[in-house]
Amino acid sequence: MSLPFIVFFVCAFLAVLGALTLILAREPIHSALALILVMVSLAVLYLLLGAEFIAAVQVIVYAGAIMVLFVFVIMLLNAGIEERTDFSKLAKYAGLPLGMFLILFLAHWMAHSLIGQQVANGVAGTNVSVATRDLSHQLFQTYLFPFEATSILILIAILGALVLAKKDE
Amino acid sequence: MSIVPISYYLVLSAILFGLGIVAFVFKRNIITIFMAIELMLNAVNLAFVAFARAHDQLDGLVFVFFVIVVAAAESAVGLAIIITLYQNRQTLNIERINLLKF
Amino acid sequence: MDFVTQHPVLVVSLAKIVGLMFLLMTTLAYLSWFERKVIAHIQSRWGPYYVGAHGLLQPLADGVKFLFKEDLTPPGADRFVYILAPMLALTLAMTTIALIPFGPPTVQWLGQSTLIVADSSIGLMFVFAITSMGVYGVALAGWSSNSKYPLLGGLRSSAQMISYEVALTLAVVGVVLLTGTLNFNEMITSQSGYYLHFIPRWNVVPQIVGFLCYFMSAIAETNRAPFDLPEGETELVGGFHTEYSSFKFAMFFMAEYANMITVSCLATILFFGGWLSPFPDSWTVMRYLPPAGLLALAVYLAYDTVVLARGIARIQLIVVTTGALVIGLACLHPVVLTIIQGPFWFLLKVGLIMFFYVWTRATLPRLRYDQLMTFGWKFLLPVALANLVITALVKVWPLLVNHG
Amino acid sequence: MFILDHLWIIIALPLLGAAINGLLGKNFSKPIVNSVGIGSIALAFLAFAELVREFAQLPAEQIPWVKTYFTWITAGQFKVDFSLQVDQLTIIMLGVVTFVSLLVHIYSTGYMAHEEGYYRFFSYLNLFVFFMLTLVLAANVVLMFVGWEGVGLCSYLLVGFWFLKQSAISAGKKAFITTRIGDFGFTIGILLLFWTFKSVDFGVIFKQLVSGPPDAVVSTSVLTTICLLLFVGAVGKSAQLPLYVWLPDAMEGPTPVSALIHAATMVTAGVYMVARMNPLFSRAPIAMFVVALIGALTAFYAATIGLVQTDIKKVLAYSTVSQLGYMFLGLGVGAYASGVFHLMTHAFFKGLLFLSAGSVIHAMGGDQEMPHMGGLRSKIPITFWCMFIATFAIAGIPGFAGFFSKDEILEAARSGPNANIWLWLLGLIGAGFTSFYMFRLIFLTFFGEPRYDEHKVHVHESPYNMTVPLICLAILSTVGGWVAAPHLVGGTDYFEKFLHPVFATYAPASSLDGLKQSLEAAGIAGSQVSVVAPPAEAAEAPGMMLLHALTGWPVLIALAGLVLAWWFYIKSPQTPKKLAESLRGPYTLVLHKYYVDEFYNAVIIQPLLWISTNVLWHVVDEGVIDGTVNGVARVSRDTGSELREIQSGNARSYATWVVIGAVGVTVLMLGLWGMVR
Repeated sequence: MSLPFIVFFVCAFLAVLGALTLILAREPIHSALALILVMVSLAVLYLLLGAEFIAAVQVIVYAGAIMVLFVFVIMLLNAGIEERTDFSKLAKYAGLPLGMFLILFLAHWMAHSLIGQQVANGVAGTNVSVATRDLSHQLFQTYLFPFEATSILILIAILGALVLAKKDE
Repeated sequence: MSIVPISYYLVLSAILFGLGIVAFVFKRNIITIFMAIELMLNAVNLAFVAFARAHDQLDGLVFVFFVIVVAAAESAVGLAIIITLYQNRQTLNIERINLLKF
Repeated sequence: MDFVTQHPVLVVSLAKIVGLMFLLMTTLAYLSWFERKVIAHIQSRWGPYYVGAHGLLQPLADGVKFLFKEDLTPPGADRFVYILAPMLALTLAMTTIALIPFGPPTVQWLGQSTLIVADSSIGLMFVFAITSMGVYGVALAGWSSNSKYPLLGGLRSSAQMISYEVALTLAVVGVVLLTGTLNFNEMITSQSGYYLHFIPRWNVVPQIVGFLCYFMSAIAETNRAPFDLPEGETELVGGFHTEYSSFKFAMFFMAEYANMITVSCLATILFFGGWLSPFPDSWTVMRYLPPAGLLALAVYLAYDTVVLARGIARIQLIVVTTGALVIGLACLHPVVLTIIQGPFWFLLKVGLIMFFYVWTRATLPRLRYDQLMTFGWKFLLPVALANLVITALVKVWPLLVNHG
Repeated sequence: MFILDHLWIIIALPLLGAAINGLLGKNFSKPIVNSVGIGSIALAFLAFAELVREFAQLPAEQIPWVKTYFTWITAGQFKVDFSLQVDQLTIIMLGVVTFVSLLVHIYSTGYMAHEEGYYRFFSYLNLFVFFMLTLVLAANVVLMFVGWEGVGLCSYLLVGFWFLKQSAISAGKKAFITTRIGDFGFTIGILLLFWTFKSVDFGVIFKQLVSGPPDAVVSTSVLTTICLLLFVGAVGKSAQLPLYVWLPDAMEGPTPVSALIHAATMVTAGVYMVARMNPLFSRAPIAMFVVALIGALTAFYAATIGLVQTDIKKVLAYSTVSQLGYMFLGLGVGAYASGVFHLMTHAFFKGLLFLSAGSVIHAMGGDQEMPHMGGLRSKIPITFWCMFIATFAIAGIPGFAGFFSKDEILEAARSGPNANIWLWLLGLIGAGFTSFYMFRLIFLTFFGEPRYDEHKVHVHESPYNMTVPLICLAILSTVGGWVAAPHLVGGTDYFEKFLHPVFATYAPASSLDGLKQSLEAAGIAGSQVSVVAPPAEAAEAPGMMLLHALTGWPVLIALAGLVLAWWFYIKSPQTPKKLAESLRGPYTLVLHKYYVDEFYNAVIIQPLLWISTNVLWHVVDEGVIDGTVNGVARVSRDTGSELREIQSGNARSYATWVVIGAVGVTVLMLGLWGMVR
């Protein structure tokens, strides 16, 4: 049992735990915290896979910005305990089995797919990690247009959010 | 240095994705449903990174980057919508917001 | 056990972490003393005086007081989050120290560079990642206390932190452009060299605007005066930690100081050449500055010991004096001398910036909230952006010229 | 060689004019409309003149000159270029079209001066010219067909120009539909042509024809079928039996239109087409005979109707039909050149007749009934003289254009290649009738006592912009025929000599006709050797020949018609009435145009209407089609009303549906198909 395995299993456990908590918690803020936990542990897994930059971005943007937004909204609307209504019989009876089936099926397939058999020497550390410089080359040369497109998308999103949230006089 | 098979990561991402779907179906609070979506996105990102590592290509990481950006935009707008929705309906329970029907 | 031998990293890192924790804790404790002293003297007072010589034992007393106060939780508070918030705050605040290099990576032990815990290739990003998480401590604290002042304080401070984080990052990006790396050590080494053989080639010279932006937004980021709206006593009592008492409150307190240290370290690294000595190596005399300073301190303390004749204080003074003397003498040993150079200069610079912090707090009045926001969004952000753009232009100018 | 290289300019100019007038003309003042309309045609005419100059310098082996601009259609083997061609025949047609249309444009500025939609009229006219030129210049059948249909369209638009008049509308429709029947045959002919020769280019087809002995390339029966089908198109377009009925009604249109389209140019398109296709027809004797027969019959038949018409334009219309018949007779008996010659002269004098008639109507304030006229000679002298000359020309009085052409045709029918005495007889009697009814028209209109109310109608001569074209045409109607004059004294017929290569180059080897000798000419790459077949009297002295020609049957019978008309309508005006009384049966029959319209109405139109109403409309459309559509709609509506229950408005259900879909897709892709491994 070597270090990467330990790190992996700890983080995986935390991630799954967070996901379950997200489902089971009735207090929205708890769900938010659980999701943050998931994200952080995923970030660690990225480190393990040698994607340092992505890990950092994951924490900064997801945990640091998006989830803060969520927490804010929860505080603002001060969303209380979730009421467990069951108007949708379909969701009540079909949802869980389907979800479970999907989980098991996907997991099984992933475990036995060819690509899955490939092995990664994924350990956090500069030696095997992706050079951020190469990533930036990809981002600003190969994928320059999508990058610009996303930036425009962000701008539009900001405007949209402003317009929506603005108190209409 | 010892190694973790890619399939482990894939299985984990599959599980997280499935849990996200379950949450998506089972939560009643719109905000939480939103979080479920974010969870699914994260699972997909994990798969992306794992594949990128498996093929030693950076494209996967770039994809993750884009996914994150789009997720940011989407959550910004979505939350704004939720706020206005709440101001109009005084509820966050998605089952009580069912005017759009036949 | 073989597991440990398999991973020497663990051993070294563990050792470093423990040591660093110890140092950090004491520093945090004595920072309060430092701050009070400085402000007092600025306001022509004595400050802490009675508990030990120069009130040197004041922090100890405070700690004891915190420990023995009643730890109460407000009714209807969300216990889990209520407890989680201060932990989160302190942990995150202290984690960043792990990424800070106190000395050149050449100083090594077991093949690991000793004076840094985690030398990441993108250390800066990680620092920002962790600090960005810092918001939760405040926000959750405010929310979980189930009371309106903390909630408002929490919302305010988190809003403030988020808005100033943008300016902070933008201000730093200029430096990143200049040095072309995210790794701290590389950044520092890229600042080595001198203008005119004696003015150090630090980033603060070309990036003066960036530095000012950084420093102001850093003050706001750490919720310090004049931007300490969250604990604006006059309007919302104590801000987000109103409802917190005893050790949880202490945690927030320490977290604040830890954050101050972090941003000061960052400032040192980014703008003031980190552990680089301000003097050219040719001035060999300067290598003896650390021991000299310590010995001078020892002499002064000894004089004190003689003058102030009291029980506890004297014993304490003797201890401190001998400590300073021993360390000072040890520093004369060449090996230690080389090792000590980096940390000495680094800590000196950090200390000076901390002094700046305190100084500003003692000097400037508090802003109004709207002024704060206006300042952040409408002044700092544009200036930082302009600085960034100009830096980028200067950076690519040669390319533009060459490629027509 | 500017124009030769840029033939498109000639057809582009009228199109441009049409576009400008049609799109912007609404806001133009009359002068601008005039300058655009006339200017474009005048430029086209100048271009034509330049073309003639360059064409004259063209070495013989480069004729026909074909210019391909771009490929228009390609569908597998079927390839149509936008290519234009110029040869002698084209030159003649171009000259006629551009010149006459120019005059008509000028005339219209006067005639249409007070009409609504002035600009519309001119843009239509320009459009017509564009299509007509396309038809003439086309180097392949399909492009020709484009022009063919285009002129049909313009004819429809112009006949129905006064679209508030019910009669005008129905006349336009009648013209369009009747010609459409012919075009149907034409289309099939084109398809068969392509199917046979694997090409639609004239050049290619004709070369294939001469590539081997007849029947070797393509069997005569097929050829005959093609020719007959094409001829059906010609019959429709050129108003021959039995599809002539539209032309008289088309007189509802403005008179300039009648002059340009229904006398000079469009109706002659059929003649041009047959002439253009002469290599095919020459190899299909039966088709040739059919053409000749139809032509002769039409010539005679239409003339008989013309005898009793009282509407001045109707008379002219029937005379047009009969003259076209003569042209076809000429083509049919193998005297292509004579047919085209008559086409040209006819364009002049019939255009003149119509324009003069228009002038008369103008003077009479819109009244077209001859019984209301009379004694106009002194009132409108210019019109009178012009019309008089034109009448001499059409009646075949020696010295005038019509004389030469008609004489040649009848000559060919009597003694020419594949001559037929009966056809000649028909033509001859028709000629007699022609001169009779034409002089009847003259006498009724211009001589005798005025039969109109002096106080109501203020007869006045037309303005110059109307009379000048008349004069031009009058001159041409007089001298237009003299190019053929030497023929009478055994000399060369310059017209035929000019056209000779067109009809000689691809003439069949085996044909026993007068073009036999011209085969050698063809052998010398169409070098223009005169090969007028000197008939029997070639032996005689020129003087005798001239005498023969001047005292030939046509002349005598024409004079007879003149005298008869004079007797009937000047000497004793009551005779016609008596005559009508005595043989009432034939008279009424003819007066009602042999009840052909009624016959068509009863035999074709009514049944068609009945079927359309009771079968197609009530059963097929309402029952089947609407039923299907409504049924589909009902089914979808019902299913929708059932399915919409699913849309509960509960987002969680939707989410579940999404999940179901996701599961389905996943299972399919990964489990069943195993797409990703």
